[in-house]
Amino acid sequence: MLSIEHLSKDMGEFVLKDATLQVNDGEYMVIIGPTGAGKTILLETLAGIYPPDSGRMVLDGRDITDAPPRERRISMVYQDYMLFPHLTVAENIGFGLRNQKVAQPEIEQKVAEAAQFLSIDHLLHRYPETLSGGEQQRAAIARAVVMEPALLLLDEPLSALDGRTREKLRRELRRLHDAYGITVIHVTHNFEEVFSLADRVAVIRGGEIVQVGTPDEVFRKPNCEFVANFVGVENLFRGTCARKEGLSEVTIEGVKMVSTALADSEMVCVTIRPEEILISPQPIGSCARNQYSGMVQEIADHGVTVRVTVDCGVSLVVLITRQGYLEMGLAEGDAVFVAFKASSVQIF
Amino acid sequence: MLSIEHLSKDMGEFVLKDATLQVNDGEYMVIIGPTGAGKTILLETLAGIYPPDSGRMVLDGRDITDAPPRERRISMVYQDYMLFPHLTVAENIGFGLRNQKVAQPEIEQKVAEAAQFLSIDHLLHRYPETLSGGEQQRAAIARAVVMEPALLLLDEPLSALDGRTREKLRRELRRLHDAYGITVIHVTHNFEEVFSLADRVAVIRGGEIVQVGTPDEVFRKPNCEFVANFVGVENLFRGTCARKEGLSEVTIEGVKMVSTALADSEMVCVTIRPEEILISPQPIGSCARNQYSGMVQEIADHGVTVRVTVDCGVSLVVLITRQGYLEMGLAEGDAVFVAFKASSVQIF
Amino acid sequence: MRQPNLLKAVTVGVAACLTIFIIILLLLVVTHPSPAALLSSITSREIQFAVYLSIVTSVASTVICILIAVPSAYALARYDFFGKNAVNTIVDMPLALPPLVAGVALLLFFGTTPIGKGLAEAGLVFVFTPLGIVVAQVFVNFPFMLRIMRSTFESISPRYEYVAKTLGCTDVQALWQVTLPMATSGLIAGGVITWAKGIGEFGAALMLAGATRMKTETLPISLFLNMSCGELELAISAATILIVISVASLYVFERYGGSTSL
Amino acid sequence: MRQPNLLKAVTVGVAACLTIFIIILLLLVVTHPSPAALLSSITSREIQFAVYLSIVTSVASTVICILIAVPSAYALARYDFFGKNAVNTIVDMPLALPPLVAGVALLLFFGTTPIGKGLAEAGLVFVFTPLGIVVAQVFVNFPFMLRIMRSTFESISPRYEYVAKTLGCTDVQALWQVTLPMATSGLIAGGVITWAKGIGEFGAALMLAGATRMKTETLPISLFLNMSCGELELAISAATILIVISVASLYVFERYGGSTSL
Repeated sequence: MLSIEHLSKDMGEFVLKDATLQVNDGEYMVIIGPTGAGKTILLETLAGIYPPDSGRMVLDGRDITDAPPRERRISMVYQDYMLFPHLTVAENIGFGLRNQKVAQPEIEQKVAEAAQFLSIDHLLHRYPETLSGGEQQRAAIARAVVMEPALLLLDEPLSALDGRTREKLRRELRRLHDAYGITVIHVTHNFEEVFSLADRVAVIRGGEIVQVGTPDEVFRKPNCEFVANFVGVENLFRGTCARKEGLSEVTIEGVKMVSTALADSEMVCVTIRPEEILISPQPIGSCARNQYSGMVQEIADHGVTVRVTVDCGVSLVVLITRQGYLEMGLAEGDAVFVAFKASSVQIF
Repeated sequence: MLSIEHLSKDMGEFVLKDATLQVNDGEYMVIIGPTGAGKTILLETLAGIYPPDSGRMVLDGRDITDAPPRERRISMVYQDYMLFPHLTVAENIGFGLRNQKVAQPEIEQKVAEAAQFLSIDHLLHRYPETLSGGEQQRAAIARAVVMEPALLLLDEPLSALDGRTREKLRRELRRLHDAYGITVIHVTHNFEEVFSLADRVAVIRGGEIVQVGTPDEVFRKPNCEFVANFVGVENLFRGTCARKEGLSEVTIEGVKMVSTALADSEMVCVTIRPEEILISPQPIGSCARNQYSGMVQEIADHGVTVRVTVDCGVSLVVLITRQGYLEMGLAEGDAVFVAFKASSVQIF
Repeated sequence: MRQPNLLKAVTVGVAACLTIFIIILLLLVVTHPSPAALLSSITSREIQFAVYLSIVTSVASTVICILIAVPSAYALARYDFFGKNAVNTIVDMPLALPPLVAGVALLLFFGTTPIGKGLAEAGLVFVFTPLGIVVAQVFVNFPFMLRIMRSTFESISPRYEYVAKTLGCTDVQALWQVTLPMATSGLIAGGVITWAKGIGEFGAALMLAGATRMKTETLPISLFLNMSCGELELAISAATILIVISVASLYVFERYGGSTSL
Repeated sequence: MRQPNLLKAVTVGVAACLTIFIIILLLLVVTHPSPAALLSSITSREIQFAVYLSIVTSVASTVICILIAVPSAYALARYDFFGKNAVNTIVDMPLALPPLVAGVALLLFFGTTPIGKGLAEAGLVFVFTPLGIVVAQVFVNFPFMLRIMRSTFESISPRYEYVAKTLGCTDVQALWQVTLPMATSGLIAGGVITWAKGIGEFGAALMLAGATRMKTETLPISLFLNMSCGELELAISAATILIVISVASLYVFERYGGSTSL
């Protein structure tokens, strides 16, 4: 288990402020945040590249705060591979084992195994520059896992790859994690990687970790306006909140919404995820507690999905599939009905 | 109207091969293609930066093939703005008018109008480096449109911007086009820009224009395997085709599908867009001609949408909303039913 | 326990020793004569003449270097043409060529070829004249200007010019209105280093223009002549002036050209 | 009608003229003596000695430059430390300083200071000896090596070293196993240009080591001495050898260091 305790580091342009985080054994932790949020500096401090200004890091009960990188049992994979260009793929993968003075036959065997697992065994004698981006990243991952690290750090490992390669390698990472039960911290700004990989996700902003939880918790129940905005919550309103029958009733510009969430204060922020709102030209016969009639303001066609903005006192954005959209035959100016459950209304 | 006739240009790394395209007056043409497909070289040849190796360009009846750039009435906006750093925003926007020896008061008035339209009138006395990316791109667009060009070329104008700014500026482009009826060629690799902006879309590959049509035509009826793959068609199969009752019946690994499309040859490619396939744990009571039962192979959660892969003899990818997914409570290994219309099956 | 960074200590130590050694050397020269002796030497007719001749020749050679190097650098940065690689290598030649050899080559050119003799008959005498000093400085130093301007032009995207051309500029106007203003700091850095090198030029000038007191006596030649005949006060004051000029130009160069490469 | 590109014609024209002028100059020197005279000069004892002394001193100075410049360049490229900007500027100083002045400064250092006298008593005499030639070459030329290695190290992401350290390397091992092998072409380019400059060094060596026939007579000194006393054949053959060396080194430099900056 890794505990990061009140870790701070000021590098001028990038900072880490009092970051505290626990990663359990075998957990796949994804850290997500905007550019410049301090994601890379966190990983590099963990790897021991810079000494922290304050705070501690404890890995499997061992305080590694002042240990040099080579004694930490932490491996790192960068976005741009960082394969040593003067070494072959096999020499790259075996680099760490050679430093540990492992016997040559054992190195060869371990390299071959890792390469086979990542389907690059046919590339072992090539030099990195002759490989595609996806192949290079596989080699970099092999070089990291062959060390059998206690913790694997991935710094936007898929960001430099194109769509298809990225998806393939994402599956490989999942498979690698499942097969070896390796503990991973994976930094990204891509939401899809959160949903397909993360056991838990941490949101980082300006060097601070602002929320940690399962992907569902973080994306459905952001705990502050920054997270809500960052994870792309479209329907974000401010209103006043009152208790009513064990539920909360929020009033936003005269429109009342019922929520199962309970607020701490009277002034609250409210979000409803666009894909959790039902829309129909006919009144909706459903048990949803929040039902409104309104008018279609704007329709934005994104290909697979269609975003419909409905004015029902407040402007609600509703996300539907293109097929649903075509079936309903919606047009701007149409009268429509929208509905969503009390449990879909997040308050913070 | 712009006619590009059999335009070829070989620049070594990038080529243009016998490109032919017509853009009508006031049309918003989006050209889409993978990196290195020759998108930029096409625009730069149109702007007169390089002479073509062969072919002609005719703009509003005038053969501009050999005209120098300054006599073409074509303006250009690049991805990375290319604002002149030693000039203020106002001087940048007025740069072209000053070259045309327009009187200073008229320059000032036109610059002010363009800046106001693009909401950068408060930035006119600043230097480009002090502006955000979105503001810089607005200034670059203003600098181009203030020339009242017969044709406006946009080279991935939104690619360098972050999500929110990109969406805002996309709306601005739409508004600009609607307000001035300007003829636009917009090059991108982003599909959302196609759907939200394009009157027509052209797909370019290796310097060749492989398909032209409305976004719906191109995305629903790709005319070749490359376009199908490129626009991200997930369900792409090869099969043999036979005529039957005015419809086509395609056999793919033993599975038969009915299509309203008619094929030219016996060996065909077939696509079905994932969002046009219905999925349900119960048999689907619908008039869809193609109905199969199968088993859920894999579920990939992308946040807003969920991709379900169903094995029903062939592997079908089905795209549903997260809400629909949660309501159905699907899990890997479940038995399900899928259905899609004959008109959803594209043949080429 | 946090470990001291050995590699950093050693490498920074080497750099620091080097720096201190250079500072000591410069201070040694500057503080060698008494201030009074330095002042009287600097105000002597001979040193005054050397300063005057050095400034005139180096300014002239810098201007000529700019006029030659800017177009050449632009051609090398922007255009593809037959033999470009050869041109790129050969215009760097004077960098690797000892200045003395360059001077001998210029001497042969102006002294023995029909072109040189023609120029001399037309009144342009380069051998053993101040004109020769200018030519020697130009030939030895233009590669610095050219390399700096080439890398400056290469760092400016040609798309600025493309945009300027769609906005009504001819090729020349696009260069003049857009690229050159954007290249200002490269021009300043290149000009200053070329000028400083010109003032310090010795070997090539010695061969072509000779070392004649009060005729082709620039500051380095004066330093050489006075060292040879033991006039240490005069020699050191010439050296002091040269050090001041070098320090000042290097400061300007690092300021404007820190990012450009030589 | 397609218009001719005036700007391209003019700028490429200037570059081409410059190239042709340089080639003519080099050919003038090389073809000046008859092949027989050249051969007999080159095999003369004096030129043989000059070649031998030039090669020994320049190889020694290049090795010393590498030993000084590589750690300093690494410190400047990788670490932040107090006074880094000052160090960066001052180690470029010899670039702007006329070699003659550098030579005078070294002469004062080794001839008049306690350190210099101490070294002389210990048997390390630099004034008017071949050792002085080596020191003069090192002082004038290490900035080239340093600048090339600094820009080479800067072009190699420190993340390669970070990865190497997580894979079990110490700081020194990461430098030795990863960064230095990746810097090979910079090392070759820098070594070759430093060597070529060392062979051609004249001004600083003249001041510190003097021009003594058959004692401190390197090729440039030989060229100078023989030009002074009218031995044109010997002078030109020294120049010819220097040209051959320059052309060869420039070729190697452009090959390996085309992308690195001086």
